[in-house]
Amino acid sequence: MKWYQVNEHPLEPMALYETVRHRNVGAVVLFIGTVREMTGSKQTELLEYESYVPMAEKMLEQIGHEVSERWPGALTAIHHRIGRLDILDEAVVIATSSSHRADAYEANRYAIERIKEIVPIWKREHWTDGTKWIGDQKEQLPGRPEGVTYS
Amino acid sequence: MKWYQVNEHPLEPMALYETVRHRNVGAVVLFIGTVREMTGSKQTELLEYESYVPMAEKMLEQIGHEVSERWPGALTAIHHRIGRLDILDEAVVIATSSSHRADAYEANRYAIERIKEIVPIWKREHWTDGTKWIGDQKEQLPGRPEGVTYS
Amino acid sequence: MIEVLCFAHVAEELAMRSYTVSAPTTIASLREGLMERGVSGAERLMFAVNERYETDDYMIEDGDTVAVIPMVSGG
Amino acid sequence: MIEVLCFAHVAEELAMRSYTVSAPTTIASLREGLMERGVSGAERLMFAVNERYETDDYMIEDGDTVAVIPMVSGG
Repeated sequence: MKWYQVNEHPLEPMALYETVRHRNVGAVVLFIGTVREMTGSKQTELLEYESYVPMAEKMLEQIGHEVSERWPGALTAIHHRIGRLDILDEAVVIATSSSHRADAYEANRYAIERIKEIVPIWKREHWTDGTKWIGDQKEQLPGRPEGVTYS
Repeated sequence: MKWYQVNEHPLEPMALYETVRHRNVGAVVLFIGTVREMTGSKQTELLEYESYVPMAEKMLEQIGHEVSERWPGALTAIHHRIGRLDILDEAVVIATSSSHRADAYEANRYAIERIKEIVPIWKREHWTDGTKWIGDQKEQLPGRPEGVTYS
Repeated sequence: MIEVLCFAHVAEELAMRSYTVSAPTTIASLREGLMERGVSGAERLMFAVNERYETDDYMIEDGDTVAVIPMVSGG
Repeated sequence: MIEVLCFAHVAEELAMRSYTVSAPTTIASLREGLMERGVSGAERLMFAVNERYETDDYMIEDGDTVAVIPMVSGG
């Protein structure tokens, strides 16, 4: 099982769970992002995810390193699905483990926020009244996304 | 699948995950508490959980109600295992779901904290150098645990 | 009669899973009994009557089920 | 030659998944090219060279692979 993976296959949350378990883990947190139908009054029909896969997997691995620097001993595995996803399908699974629960929760939440900052994956919403690439117009500043440094 | 359950059977995280999913869920958080071997320099050989089961299941259900009052629309399912548990066994699984991730994370963490306050389940540590019921001597005040009110 | 259920270290120290007392009584009175029997931390124990937490002045009636609740440690 | 990869709305607006430019060049120069072709939000696009984020003054050499990175939206 790869720890960091981006591809078109259905996700397996329990496989990621098994990846981050070991004898001194007391807490595992799994985050599973699923495709939901309604956002306010807008109805989603399907989502389309596209990625620059080799770089995306590197960035996921970087997030894993950031986690283990911030929460020593914490482990992180992340799989993101791409392609066409229907309502209820799983788009991302993040598994974090630690000896104590506070770290597992915080590490997990950190990972999903970082995915939304630095991992080259793009989502196109297909609503009943049109389609749109999300995040394509505003907010981004040119340069490196915050916190990305190289050794 | 019961939403709130305390018994001796091995836990099934994915069954709880399925319980809290529906078409308008965008985020599911699972917490899985497992038996770890080392706590500092103390080595655990096994854990023994005991419960006042009917009341414990009622208290888990109350936690579910508290969650849905605090995070409207959030769903919670909780199973706690009791009896003799070995290293790596799962003691508790909490599944929370919401349309957005912040609520699913916060609801999940709230639930585990409340379990440790109000649910009549007791853990006995079997270390290599002795046994002890955890939480048996200090901190507790007589009366109702904080936040327990009846309508 | 009132049935009193015991758990964890209380059951262990008393070497009993339950005992019965005559109705009516109060939680305060049950607590005193446990102190007299030398149950450790008896002054801090919680009690549930019919699966609800109740406080020391609660009057327990015939047929009620009482549980002595040491500090919980699930999760 | 330098290969430039395009994704999401950039690929859609250009109707191309990739294009090539002559080496050497800079990210600033690629950005200008995208602005000229009318790519929306070109002034805010990020760029990666050989799968690392780099800034506008970065000098791109022969054989490098560049990716134009619109604001990400995974998760």
